[in-house]
Amino acid sequence: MHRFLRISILLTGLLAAVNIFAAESSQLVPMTEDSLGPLVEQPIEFPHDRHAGDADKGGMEINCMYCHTYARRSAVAGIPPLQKCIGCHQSIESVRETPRIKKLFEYWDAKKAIPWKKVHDLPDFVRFTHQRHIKRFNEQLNRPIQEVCGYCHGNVKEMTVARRSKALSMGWCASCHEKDHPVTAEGGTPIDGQAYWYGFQKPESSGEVLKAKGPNDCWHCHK
Amino acid sequence: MSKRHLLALFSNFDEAELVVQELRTTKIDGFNVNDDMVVKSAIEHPEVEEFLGEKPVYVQWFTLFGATMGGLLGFFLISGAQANFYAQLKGGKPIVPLPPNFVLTYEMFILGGVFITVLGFLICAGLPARRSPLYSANVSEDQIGILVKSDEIATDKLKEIFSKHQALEIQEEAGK
Amino acid sequence: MKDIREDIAWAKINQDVLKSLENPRKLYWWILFGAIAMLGIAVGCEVYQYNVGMGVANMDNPHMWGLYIATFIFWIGMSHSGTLLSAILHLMHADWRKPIYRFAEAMTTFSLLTAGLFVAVHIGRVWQIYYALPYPNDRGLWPNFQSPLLWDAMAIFTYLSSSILFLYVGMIPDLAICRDRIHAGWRKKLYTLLALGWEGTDRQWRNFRVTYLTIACFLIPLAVSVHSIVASDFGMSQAPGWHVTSFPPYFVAGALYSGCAAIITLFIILRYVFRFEEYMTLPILKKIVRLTFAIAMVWTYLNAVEFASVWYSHDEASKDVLIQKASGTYAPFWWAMIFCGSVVPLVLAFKRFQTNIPVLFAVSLLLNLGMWLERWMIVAPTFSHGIYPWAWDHDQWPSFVQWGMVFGSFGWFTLLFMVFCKVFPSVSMYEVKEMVYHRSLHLKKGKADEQGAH
Amino acid sequence: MMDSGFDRRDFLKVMGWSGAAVALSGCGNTSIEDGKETVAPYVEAADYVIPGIGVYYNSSCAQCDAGCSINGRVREGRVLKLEGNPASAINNGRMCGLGQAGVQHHYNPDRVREPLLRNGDKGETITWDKAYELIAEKLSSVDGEEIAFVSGGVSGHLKVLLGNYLSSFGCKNHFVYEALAPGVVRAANKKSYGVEMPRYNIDKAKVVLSFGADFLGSWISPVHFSQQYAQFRKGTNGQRGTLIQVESKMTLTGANADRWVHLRPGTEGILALGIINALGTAKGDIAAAVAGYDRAFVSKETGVPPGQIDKIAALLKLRSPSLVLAGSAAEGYAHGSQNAEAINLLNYVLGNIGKTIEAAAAIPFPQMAPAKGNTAALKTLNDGLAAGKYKVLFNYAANPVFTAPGAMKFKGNMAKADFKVVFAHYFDETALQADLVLPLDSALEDWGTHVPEYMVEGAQINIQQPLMEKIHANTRGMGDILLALLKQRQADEYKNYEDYYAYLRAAMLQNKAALGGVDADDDTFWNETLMNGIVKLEGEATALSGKPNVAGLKLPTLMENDEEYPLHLIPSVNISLRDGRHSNQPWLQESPDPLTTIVWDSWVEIHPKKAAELHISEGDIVEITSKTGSIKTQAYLFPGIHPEAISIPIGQGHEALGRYAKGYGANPFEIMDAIFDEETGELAMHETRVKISKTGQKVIVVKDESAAGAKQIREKIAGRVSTDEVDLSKEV
Amino acid sequence: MSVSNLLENWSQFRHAHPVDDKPHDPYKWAMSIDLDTCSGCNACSVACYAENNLPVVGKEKYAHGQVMHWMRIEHYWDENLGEEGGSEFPDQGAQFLPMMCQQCEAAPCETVCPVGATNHTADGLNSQIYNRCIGSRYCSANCPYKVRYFNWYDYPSTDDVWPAEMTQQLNPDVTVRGKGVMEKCTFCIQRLHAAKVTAKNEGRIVREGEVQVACQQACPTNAISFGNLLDPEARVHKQWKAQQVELDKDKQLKDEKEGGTELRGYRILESMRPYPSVMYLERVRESAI
Repeated sequence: MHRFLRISILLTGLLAAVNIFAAESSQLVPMTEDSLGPLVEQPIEFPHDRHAGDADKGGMEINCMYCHTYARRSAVAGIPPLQKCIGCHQSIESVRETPRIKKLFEYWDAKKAIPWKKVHDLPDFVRFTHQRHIKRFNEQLNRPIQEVCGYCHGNVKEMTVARRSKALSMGWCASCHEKDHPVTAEGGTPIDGQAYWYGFQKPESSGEVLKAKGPNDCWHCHK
Repeated sequence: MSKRHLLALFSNFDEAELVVQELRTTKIDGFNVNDDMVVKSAIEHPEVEEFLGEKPVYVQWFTLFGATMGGLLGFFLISGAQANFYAQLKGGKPIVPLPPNFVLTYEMFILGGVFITVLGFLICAGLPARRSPLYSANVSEDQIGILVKSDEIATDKLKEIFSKHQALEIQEEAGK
Repeated sequence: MKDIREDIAWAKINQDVLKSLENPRKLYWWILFGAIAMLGIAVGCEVYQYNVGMGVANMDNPHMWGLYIATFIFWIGMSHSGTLLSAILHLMHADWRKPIYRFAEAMTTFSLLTAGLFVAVHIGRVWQIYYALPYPNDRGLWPNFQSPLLWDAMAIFTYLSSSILFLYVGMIPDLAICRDRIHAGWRKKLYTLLALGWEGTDRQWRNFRVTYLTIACFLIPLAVSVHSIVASDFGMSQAPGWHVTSFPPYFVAGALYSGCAAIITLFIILRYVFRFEEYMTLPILKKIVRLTFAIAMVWTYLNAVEFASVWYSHDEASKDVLIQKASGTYAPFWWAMIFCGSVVPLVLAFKRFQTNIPVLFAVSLLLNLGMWLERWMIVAPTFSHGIYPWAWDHDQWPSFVQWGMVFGSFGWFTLLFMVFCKVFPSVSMYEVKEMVYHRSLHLKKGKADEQGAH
Repeated sequence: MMDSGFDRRDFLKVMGWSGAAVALSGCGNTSIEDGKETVAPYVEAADYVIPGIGVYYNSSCAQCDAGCSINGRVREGRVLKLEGNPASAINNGRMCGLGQAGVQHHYNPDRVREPLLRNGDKGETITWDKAYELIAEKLSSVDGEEIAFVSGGVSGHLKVLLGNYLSSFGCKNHFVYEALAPGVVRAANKKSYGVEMPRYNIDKAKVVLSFGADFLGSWISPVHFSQQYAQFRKGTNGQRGTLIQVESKMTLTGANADRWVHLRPGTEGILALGIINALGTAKGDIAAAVAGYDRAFVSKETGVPPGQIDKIAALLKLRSPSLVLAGSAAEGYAHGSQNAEAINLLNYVLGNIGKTIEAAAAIPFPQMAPAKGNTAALKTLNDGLAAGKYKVLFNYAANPVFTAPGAMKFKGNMAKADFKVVFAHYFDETALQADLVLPLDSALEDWGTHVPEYMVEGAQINIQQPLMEKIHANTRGMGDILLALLKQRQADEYKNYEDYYAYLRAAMLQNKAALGGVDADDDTFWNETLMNGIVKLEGEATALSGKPNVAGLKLPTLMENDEEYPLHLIPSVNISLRDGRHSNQPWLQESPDPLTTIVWDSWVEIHPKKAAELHISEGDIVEITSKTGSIKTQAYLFPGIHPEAISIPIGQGHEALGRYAKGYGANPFEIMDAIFDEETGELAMHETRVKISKTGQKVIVVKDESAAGAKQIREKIAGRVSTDEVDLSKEV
Repeated sequence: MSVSNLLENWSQFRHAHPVDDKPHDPYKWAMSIDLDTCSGCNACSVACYAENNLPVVGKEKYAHGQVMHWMRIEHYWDENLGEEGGSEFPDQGAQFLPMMCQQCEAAPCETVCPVGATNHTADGLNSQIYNRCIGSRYCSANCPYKVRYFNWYDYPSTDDVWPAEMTQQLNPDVTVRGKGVMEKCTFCIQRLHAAKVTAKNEGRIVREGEVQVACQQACPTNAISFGNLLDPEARVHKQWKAQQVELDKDKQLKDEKEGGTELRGYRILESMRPYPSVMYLERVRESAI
């Protein structure tokens, strides 16, 4: 008799657990969060850390969007035209003779484009706009640009050649879209008359700040 | 004090029944008829139960429990899943439409019921089981086996009773 | 004439049945070979279709569904009468079912497995089919629980797993017998494993009885729900000819119908192949035949009801579809269905045919054909003559790929079924013993009363 | 927008922006990838070129001669889609399917890529310089009269260059050949109105009576007329315009008419006079001229019931102004000019001239005005070739071997010229006969200026500019070729034009003032011109002459029935394939013919009644035989055709051209008799008589139309109301 | 958590569409097509091919009914043409009807998709997510208009569908569909998306005229108008209003009026209650001739 009791209790626990787990699983985020993607062989081993890194670490603290200038204007962030690299480097004699820069000038003299390898390559059916994310977090929420880029690209300023450091999987994206982000923050560009209305999840204003989730409609990110 | 097992085989139920009656009536010390006797047969035989007397069966409780849990699990899993972040309207129907969910709940109800019933069966029937110390393949053919467990002192008495009723065969073994 | 001889010795029962595991007649191997060959064709077709695309099946817009779905329903339906015999008749204490329910139950299981295949075959991107499973994933996505297709999946899964359990639980005592009788080899290991150390103790029997009964109780509503859900795949849609209220009962009846027909076929085959003449006796066959006849009439009635209600209603579209069926491209098949489904079974009403094996064999095949046609006639005409006239298309014809796949599915089913019968006792020994025992008891009692009277 | 210091061609370079470029099969790369695809950024980027964002350039459409101005969407240096240029009065940002398919002409896999010189029956690749030398050499050995230059309609600076080139060796044999040009109507208009191409104001008319003018489909400037038509339907203050179409084979326009009147082929003129008669408003010589054309007679001749004639007359009287159009169906006969003039006369009688028919402005630079394509040219050319007059033959933007009536035996005659140069986009039938094939740039790679024949408001010059860099390194623009050829002869005159672009720019800047850039500096003017894509000009006003003379207006009464060839052959113009030069553009092949929804094939339209007589049913392969020859194609029972006529669409039946055209359908030109309009010498395309017979084969006609046979069944799908049931004035 | 989410927003999760109170906000994309000006010239259809990377299937597959035109031009003759009592000739011309996905508010296709690859978006569109589709084809089976097209073959890898040169023309904003997925008219979602992004950046909503769909832009007779039904400035809004066609009705009030109405707006198969987002304006024919 006791056996039945024990077993039954055990079963209850088990099923209950399964139930909760299953019902909650939409919250699951991928395990690969913050695990570095493979190291990609680039034609020129571009040192992000020298350019964008902090001064105390010997970096130049160049704004991400100085080179990836399209990010705030277009869906794609863009790789800077060779022109841009040369623009600075022809006047920087100190490193003129280093192998990487030599290579750079070879391309320039040949007027040949550098065949960079894509590091963050989303599937073809995904529609991701850098522009909106920059606007939303850098301009509206007034977050520093390196942080904003970092949301998806990780801490690039400490890498040489960039490596993928976020999962970039659907669940991963959703895990952020699901959060309630404040719509405008102190010092950010205020937005007015813009309806944030995704599905029926109206922006909920907790106290002062108006908060809204990211888009949840399939067609928003899938083309 | 060590126990001994005896298995007696009989050709038909009437014999077996008499034996059981006798074991019931005669007082043998070192042998408890309710705990120490098992009847083995090739078919499911109502009379066996009659002469062994009613014993409780708990399987249906498992069934009840399984079915309810299954149903609940079904409904909440489905409704919960429908109410996820991507919740989208479909065909003008509510996002958590009850009729379809009930259909699925119904299926889950049965699924849970069946699974847990079988589980219950295994538990209640003590399956899977190790082979008992004494077993004869004839039991699965056409003979009735009566397996008793007793102190040594009781064995002779038991044997006597068995043989009195033309037991076809009596196996004996020293159980540890 | 008796369903079975009361004086068969239990030992003989064991022997006879166990013999079927050892040496069936030659025909068995021919059947097996044929089945594999047929399956081969289907595999070829599937590989082709997988690589090139669904187009090779020659479906189009509007013919989005073809023989795959039709055959899918056919196999689902087939499964139902297994449950009828094993569960319903069990509750009815109709003990003549005992020698034959085992293979019927097996038929249920395997036809469900066959039906399952067609889902995969039909899907355009079978490599993504797991999207349809409700499992926790990092996308946080779930299938659409509103879709009748998903209800289908759920119902069929439940039905399949329950049937397997039912089949297995009911087989445990027999497995024990096999374990005890067979002395070496992989079979020994297998049976020992599956018998779970069954020894037929009173406690085991007691729980066994209750369990078996309970599952039987669950299976009956389940079986009904399964095919009414399949019916709702169509009933829930807006398409003319599908959106019919009488579909669920119609489907269930059809299911039992085709199932019983199939049972007759298999009964006859097994009886011969495994030399079960003593157990699968003609009187039992007779009972099934009568059952089949009854169901055939029910089906005919529901058929008539469906047509009548469509005809009487103001739903012009459905009416057109009906007219199309009877007069359009599909007319020959439609009339063939009526003939096989409603006329042929009348043969079964005649006593002299009820035990005439060759006739029954032929008839049962015809009935099955009829039921397959029925499913096809439900699916196809609605597509070719739907609501929107611009999309009408009366002469799209399934390609050899579709036909090959349908053909092969029978091979697949036969293969599974035949292997099962060779590995497991396809006649339930312990239950035949019970049957024999009870009947002999009954007989004795009868005799005793007579003497008492003198 | 652009600074001239920056070489324009540079940013047209295709940028290997794999990220934004489409990856084939969206379900291919289904997971996040690292370091698989490459990104090749610009070496130098103009700051308005942003990856992922389209840049739009104006240019002009070269798919037909209507002269629509287009606006091309360019992404990462690839032109993706063409839209209409809203600034253009001709198409107001609209576009037809044919124009849309321009990109498929540009990206077509079957384009000629290298200059080829005939060697036996093979062509061997040669360099351009070699090709030029060859031409120079050949020309040196013959004199001007022995050279013939065939071209389609040309205008703008290209025409100027061409003219200069031909005159440079004193050649006067420039044959401007367009298979489907409204030659007869031009002549008739000249006679009746004093101008060849007046401006038709369909939108101002309350009633349009069109004699086989398919102005919604393929007539003169369909996109423009379609817009006028829309306006005409909306009407002014709820008074909706009424369209009556009179023809023997229903055209797209006919299908949109309020009343489609079918008449016996060729009797359009008679009906027109009949209507004048019925109007009874005509006076003097006109009245006299139409006196004989009473109801009974006309109705007997045309097969139009008298009641119908009265109704039409009544409506024309009731609602004014109206507009009467003479279209290709009316002009396609030996007495085509007569038909057209009769119809124009009706316009005069109704007093439409000056209201719905106005004088169009002419382009102030006559040398740039379009050289109007016609079919009369073909006759002279063919005779010349047959007589062996021409030693050297140039061919550009025309495909006479495909479009010349079979009776002319053009292919054979062409062979008589001993050196044939063809400037080609595709290996079409004519190019295959050539000794030298020179590959051309597509319209989206080339520079140019165009002057439309049909001027809508004022006059305009369309600018054509490259939307992307060449796909094939070794093709050249016609302008560049002519320039190069001219340099052979008059090196110093053209030495300071590095290429056609330079020439064009210089030429435009030269009359900057006249082109409306009086005090703009060169660069701004040039850049703005390019940005606009059009140069709008006042244009020189032309005047309509007053009263047409009716003397000499004689219409043959019913042509006697030909016993052997009882049926009229009506070669119909398919809205998207036109004269067949575009048949290799798959979108056009797959876009169904509006009336039959047949794709990828030819068909012969037969009236069900006639078909029943001949026991022909849909899908029968029938043989159509004329005096000239016979072709086979599938039958389609079509209610919109006169039982005495059958109709086969033009444009299919290519033996060459490319993978999407070769071997599809049959070419009605093959069986066309060489009968010409008595007055203008234009080819009378509708004159051919044929007989039709079953071959016994049968096919399933490939069409979009379903088993329901284009009928609405049960449900209301395409609704229709008559004018008295609606109140359009309420509408937006 | 979703179970709590379920309980919190129960009322919202139970809310149905479109007959319920809650309107789309701020967008409801809709269309209206004037059949009186539509000349059936096919320009819209070709424009659609160009914009949405539609494969050209070729003669053989067309014959098998496997054509992929998202927008097809249907033409209809008079009911009694060529029949007893009817005319032998189409005296009143033909009737043309551009038919594409009607973006139903209560779309029959949505509920039946087993994987939820087609949904109703917040903008009132009927989305089709190619990479979620497993190709059960139930949606098409249940579509009353039969405007969903299935990739029977893998067109990207089929000969002569997109030869190397032609791949350069493909629109990068639109996925090229592989074999086994369902597709249909999207109301040029890529254009809508671009327009919305621009608008959002400026903190406003898309204005009338800012976005055109490919068919509308091409249409030579301007028969197609498209826009935001909720925007009072929008032509489409005005037309729907003027025609008294309401989105969430399965039978328009005006049609119940005595002696009919003088308006010509209607929606196809309205009575089946899919609540289509496309309004057609009946073709008009002169009664005086």
